[in-house]
Amino acid sequence: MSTTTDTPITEAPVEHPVLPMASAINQALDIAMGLDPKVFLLGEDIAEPSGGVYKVTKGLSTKYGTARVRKTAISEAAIIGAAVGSAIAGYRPVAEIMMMDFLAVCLDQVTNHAGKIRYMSGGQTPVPLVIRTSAGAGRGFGAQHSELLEAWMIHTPGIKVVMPSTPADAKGLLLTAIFDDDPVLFIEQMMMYWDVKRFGGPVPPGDVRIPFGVADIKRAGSDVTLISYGRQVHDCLAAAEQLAQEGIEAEVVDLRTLVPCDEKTVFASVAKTKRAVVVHEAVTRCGFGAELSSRIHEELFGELAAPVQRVGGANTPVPYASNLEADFIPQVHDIVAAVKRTNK
Amino acid sequence: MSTTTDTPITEAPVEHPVLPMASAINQALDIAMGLDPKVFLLGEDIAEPSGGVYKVTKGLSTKYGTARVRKTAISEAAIIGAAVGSAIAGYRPVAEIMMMDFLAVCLDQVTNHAGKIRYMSGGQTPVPLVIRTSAGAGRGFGAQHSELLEAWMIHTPGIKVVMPSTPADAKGLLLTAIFDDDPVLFIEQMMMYWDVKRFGGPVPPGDVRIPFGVADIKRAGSDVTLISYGRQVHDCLAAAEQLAQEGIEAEVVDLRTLVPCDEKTVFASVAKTKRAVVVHEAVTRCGFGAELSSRIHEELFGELAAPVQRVGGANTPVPYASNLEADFIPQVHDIVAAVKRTNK
Amino acid sequence: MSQNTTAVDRPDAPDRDTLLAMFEIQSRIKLCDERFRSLLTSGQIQLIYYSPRGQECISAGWGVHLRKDDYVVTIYRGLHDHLAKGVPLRELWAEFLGRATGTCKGKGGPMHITHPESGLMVTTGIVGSGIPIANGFGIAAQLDGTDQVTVVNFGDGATNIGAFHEGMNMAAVWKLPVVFVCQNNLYGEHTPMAMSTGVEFISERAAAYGMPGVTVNGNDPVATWKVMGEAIARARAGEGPTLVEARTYRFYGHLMGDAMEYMDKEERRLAMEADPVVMYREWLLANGHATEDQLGEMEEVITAAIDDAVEFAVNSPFPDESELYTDVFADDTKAATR
Amino acid sequence: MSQNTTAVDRPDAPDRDTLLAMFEIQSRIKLCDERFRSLLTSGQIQLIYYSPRGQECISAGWGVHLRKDDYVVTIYRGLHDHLAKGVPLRELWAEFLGRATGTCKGKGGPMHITHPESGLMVTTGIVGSGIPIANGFGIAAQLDGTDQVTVVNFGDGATNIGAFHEGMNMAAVWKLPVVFVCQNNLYGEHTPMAMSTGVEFISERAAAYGMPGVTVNGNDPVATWKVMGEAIARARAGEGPTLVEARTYRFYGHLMGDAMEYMDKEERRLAMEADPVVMYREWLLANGHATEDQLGEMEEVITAAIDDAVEFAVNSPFPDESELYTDVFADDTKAATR
Ligand SMILES: Cc1ncc(C[n+]2csc(CCOP(=O)(O)OP(=O)(O)O)c2C)c(N)n1
Ligand SMILES: Cc1ncc(C[n+]2csc(CCOP(=O)(O)OP(=O)(O)O)c2C)c(N)n1
Ligand SMILES: [Mg+2]
Ligand SMILES: [Mg+2]
Repeated sequence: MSTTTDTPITEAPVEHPVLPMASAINQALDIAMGLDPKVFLLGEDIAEPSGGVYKVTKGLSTKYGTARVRKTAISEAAIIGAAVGSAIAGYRPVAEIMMMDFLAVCLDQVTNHAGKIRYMSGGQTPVPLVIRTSAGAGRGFGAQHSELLEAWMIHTPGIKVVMPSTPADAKGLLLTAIFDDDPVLFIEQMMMYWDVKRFGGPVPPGDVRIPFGVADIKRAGSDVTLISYGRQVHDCLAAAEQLAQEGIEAEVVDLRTLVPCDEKTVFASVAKTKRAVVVHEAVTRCGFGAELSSRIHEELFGELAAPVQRVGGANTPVPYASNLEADFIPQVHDIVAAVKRTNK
Repeated sequence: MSTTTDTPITEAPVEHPVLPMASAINQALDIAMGLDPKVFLLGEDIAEPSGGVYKVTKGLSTKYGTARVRKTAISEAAIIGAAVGSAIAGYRPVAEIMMMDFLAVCLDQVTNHAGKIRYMSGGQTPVPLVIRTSAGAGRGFGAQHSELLEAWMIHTPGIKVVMPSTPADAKGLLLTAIFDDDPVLFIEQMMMYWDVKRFGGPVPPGDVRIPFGVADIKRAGSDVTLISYGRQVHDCLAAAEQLAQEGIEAEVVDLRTLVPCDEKTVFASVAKTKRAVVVHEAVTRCGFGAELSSRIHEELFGELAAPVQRVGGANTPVPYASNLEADFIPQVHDIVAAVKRTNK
Repeated sequence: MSQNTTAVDRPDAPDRDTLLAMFEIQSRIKLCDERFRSLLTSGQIQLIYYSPRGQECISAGWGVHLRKDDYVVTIYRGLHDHLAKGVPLRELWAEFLGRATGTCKGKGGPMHITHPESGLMVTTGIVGSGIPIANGFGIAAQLDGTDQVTVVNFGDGATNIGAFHEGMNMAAVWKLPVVFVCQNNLYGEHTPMAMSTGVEFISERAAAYGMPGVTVNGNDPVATWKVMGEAIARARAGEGPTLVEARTYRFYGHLMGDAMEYMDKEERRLAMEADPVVMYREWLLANGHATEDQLGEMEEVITAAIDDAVEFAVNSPFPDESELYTDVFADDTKAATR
Repeated sequence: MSQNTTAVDRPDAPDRDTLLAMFEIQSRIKLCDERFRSLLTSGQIQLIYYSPRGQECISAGWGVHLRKDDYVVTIYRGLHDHLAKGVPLRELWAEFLGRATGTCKGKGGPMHITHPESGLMVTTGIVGSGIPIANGFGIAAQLDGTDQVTVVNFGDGATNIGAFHEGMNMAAVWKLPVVFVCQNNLYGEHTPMAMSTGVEFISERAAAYGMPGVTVNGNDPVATWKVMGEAIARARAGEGPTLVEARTYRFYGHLMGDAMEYMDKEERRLAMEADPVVMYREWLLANGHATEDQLGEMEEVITAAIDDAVEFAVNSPFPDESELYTDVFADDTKAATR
């Protein structure tokens, strides 16, 4: 299914090789580095022989050398700072912050510098960098290695935020991110990296880019709109299948980029279905779901059959115990229940 | 005017001395240190002879000694880390982060540690610290010294967030914050520190505390509810006066504490007025206004005469030029205009 | 303690009780680690596991000097430190397995073991962040006027992050009773220290704060015991902090399942051949500090305690679902719902 | 250059042109600063102003060594560095006054002066944060294979924050062509260095990264010129970074309006008595490196240029209201509205 604004992935012919998301990301990095000598990578453990703790950068330091695939000390502020300076000097650095929770040790470079320097310089010094970071609960990593913090970044002016749900989207959006002239935070949910069975997908070869600000309707439906991004899009699709059995046809809108956000597509879908459920893994309170919910009510007041429902993580740190962790993460049944609430 | 849950300030007899907010905060710190030897302060430049860059801690190092009023290096992560450790060890540290933008250099200690340690330890190690920070635009400080970031903290589990609008509230809430057993972020808008004419108010003497989670209705009205906190409460009151001339009676709800948030009072007021405008200085996108707007729509769907309006800072860094900075900050006329939108 | 010295006695060695106490801690760590790895390998338990194997002598070295009321702060690779500070096996195992009976009711997990009763105050998963927190415990002791000491453990990689710098400087300026123990196992995740660090010896960094710094062979229990003793004594006497760099090796890479392709095979073989716990055991016997029976019995007692702890943990219930929402705040602040 | 040496010539002094070039920069800074302070005092302009008065010789010391295509990064107290790198007076003044004609269209302000044309790349208001950013310019030069050098300026207080540590270590490990200039004016805001810093000399901190570190009297133009020249030459030759600590003094406290009650009056009196610009001027004359007429004319030219710049700035329009929403993103990403 596709939006009116067609995007490569949604037209991907089936014969494209099915890859795990990690390989698709690796492809995008490889292609970008091949295309433009100004693209370089820096981060912890990203070089060979290991090729990154999740092997996402496998092979790249061998192919492009360690001057362009720079393994750093555990110094996140120095990593982002170096990315900021080199970006201003004309490079397109792709910095890796191993886990999103670690943004907290280098946030000053992200928000006070990467995000503000173009503005503060009156447009003289763009900062075309990408920060790749892996995130998400569900792996028993506990409270300090499981957070999704996109809301912090969406609230911060000057930073674009991307969160793909499929390998093809990850590749196409990362290529766009690298060649975009603004700082981009690119969020990768760890659980999707290598799980081809659940999260693998066909990936078109070559330099195929997906524009920012174009949501993708991953499933069409007329009764309720499920708005999500990243891994939770798959849960929305699963919920949609369940609901279909009860005769409720859900439309699943995958935002793909949160800043910029394709509100046009969201409003069009909700105007049609009159019901909306926003789904993300991040903590619910003050999460991006709150912004989306407000925007929908602002735009479609009076046209809705029910208030916008938010399904998100609990307003708690991520617990360690497997049963509690599972409870923290919004599940398919939570989405189904939320849809039911819109049909009361 | 007062909520059903009466609070000291709203009953403050007029004869109480009128003080600037900075003095009220200084009083609270003085009283807390006098009451409990476990209370101590740490931060940059907070000791005599200067008593802090804004003189808020004036006199305290002389009265209580430099062991309890500890002037630190420019090391925000070390400041908050020391507060976390000493809080776990049974102290009630009050750390000062000179300006809220600097939270970005020590956020890991705030979110990953102060906010999560009680939870991660299964309740064994409470972290009763207070982080005082000054914030806000309007002083020509530019993009890196003007931000309000309460939304980051509200989205972060485990941290209470307080933002007073009057000297009496500041004193009463800071006393509560210091003796609260959880980490509290206490936000002080710099513009209110010493401006007695615009922001001064009567302050009851002694150990008068104001409970968290109790909003204060600073003005009663029946036609529209203005929900705000901090300095913008004064703008809401000014807007209410203007609206009154046109026969529109606005009720002004001062939340005072954002986590916990007195939703009961908010919902009761909006259920009555059918119209709500949320006002804060922070950037609008993904600000606390989004959370409040969603909650109101979730609770009062079908009862509202208009969608909740959000009035906040522009989704941009804070510009330097005085005219642009003034445009960045939501002004009284923006509030009035938003109210008009709810009356269309 | 290098191979050829096991036969030779050490004039600088502590009394027998201390020697045996150190062996007890080392064996507890070694046997616990072996049990974790075997249960993980056999798939009987599943968790992200950072083996401390090879670093036993460091924790034992400070462990025997500390009082119950002294404070310890450590990191995700913390099992050895937890045990050296006396965290009970049952609660420790239960926490590693995320059970309601764990030190933290199963809510923290291995990366966040906390047991104030034993003085194990904070275990953090953020590299370097325990260092500024340790200063807080030092400030508390200083204000309380007690002679409690705080030992904070971290790796070589952690000395390249800002928190290390800020924390060291603050401790030095305020002469805090904190001992900074850098367990230098030569790698930070997949990166050899030399590729990430501007100095050869971490102890050289102490001078940047006017703090004494010393490097010791962390695989030599006696030398480590001595250096830790001096640093802890300084702190206790109010003479200020010390940076101790204890050189050691990670036998099993960064975490369980690590392919270790980035580690030098020969380097690793030699390190494991010189297993500090095994060699210390030999040394104790060779120099008549203990008999085979004594040590064997010690090991049996520990093994039995581990059997009991595993049994206890495996049979413990998972936390009640309501626990998701508790302990976010002290009071019932209704902020912790969905 | 201490009082009693002004009469004595210096064998280590550079050629006359360089000596005069340094004086030109120093005077430009001194006269600009005096103009800012007088207009502020008389209330003709209003802004938050961090006077660099007293620190002129440091910027002049590296200024004469740098090429236009070299990079400079500095801080809120940056006027002296901006001028030393050649940021034009008109645009600089206009930016300080928040006008549309300023270097940053009035959107950045004094704390964020940026003028890539002159190589003034970043001015930050966050203590220490320019240091890691400077490394990025060094990496760019390294990858480009040019011999461009980056000079990053910061204060003594900045050496206690994490960014300093991380940035220094990265520069050392990668041998980046960056010169780290610590302008040590003995105070961080209201706090004397000794109360916040574990070392007596900031240059001692370089050893923690295996980086050369040197302390120089930043009020001695010749000595500073020499040390800066050596550090910049090292960087240009690809031999790696250097930490230069230039000792100086803040004549007017932290910012305009500072009561300076925390500063020693006598210390300040002596420092101002030994005004490095005034003394350098005397020295130039006393040793026949320049005539009164030469220097006087230089000063007149600068004064005229400042008159012109003030005139230009004061009469420039404020930015158009639409500017609030521009430059947030490169494209028209509709994210920058309310
Ligand atoms: C701030 C931060 N950055 C990165 C990580 C990911 N990480 C976890 S352990 C580790 C290596 C730490 O090495 P070292 O300090 O030497 O300790 P060791 O694991 O060798 O005991 C890294 C990079 C982290 N947990 N925190
Ligand atoms: C991270 C951070 N913390 C605190 C401040 C507030 N502040 C501004 S300047 C300053 C003092 C800096 O002293 P120093 O580095 O010596 O530079 P100087 O002002 O003396 O030139 C402080 C604390 C800041 N801007 N950034
Ligand atoms: Mg290590
Ligand atoms: Mg200074």
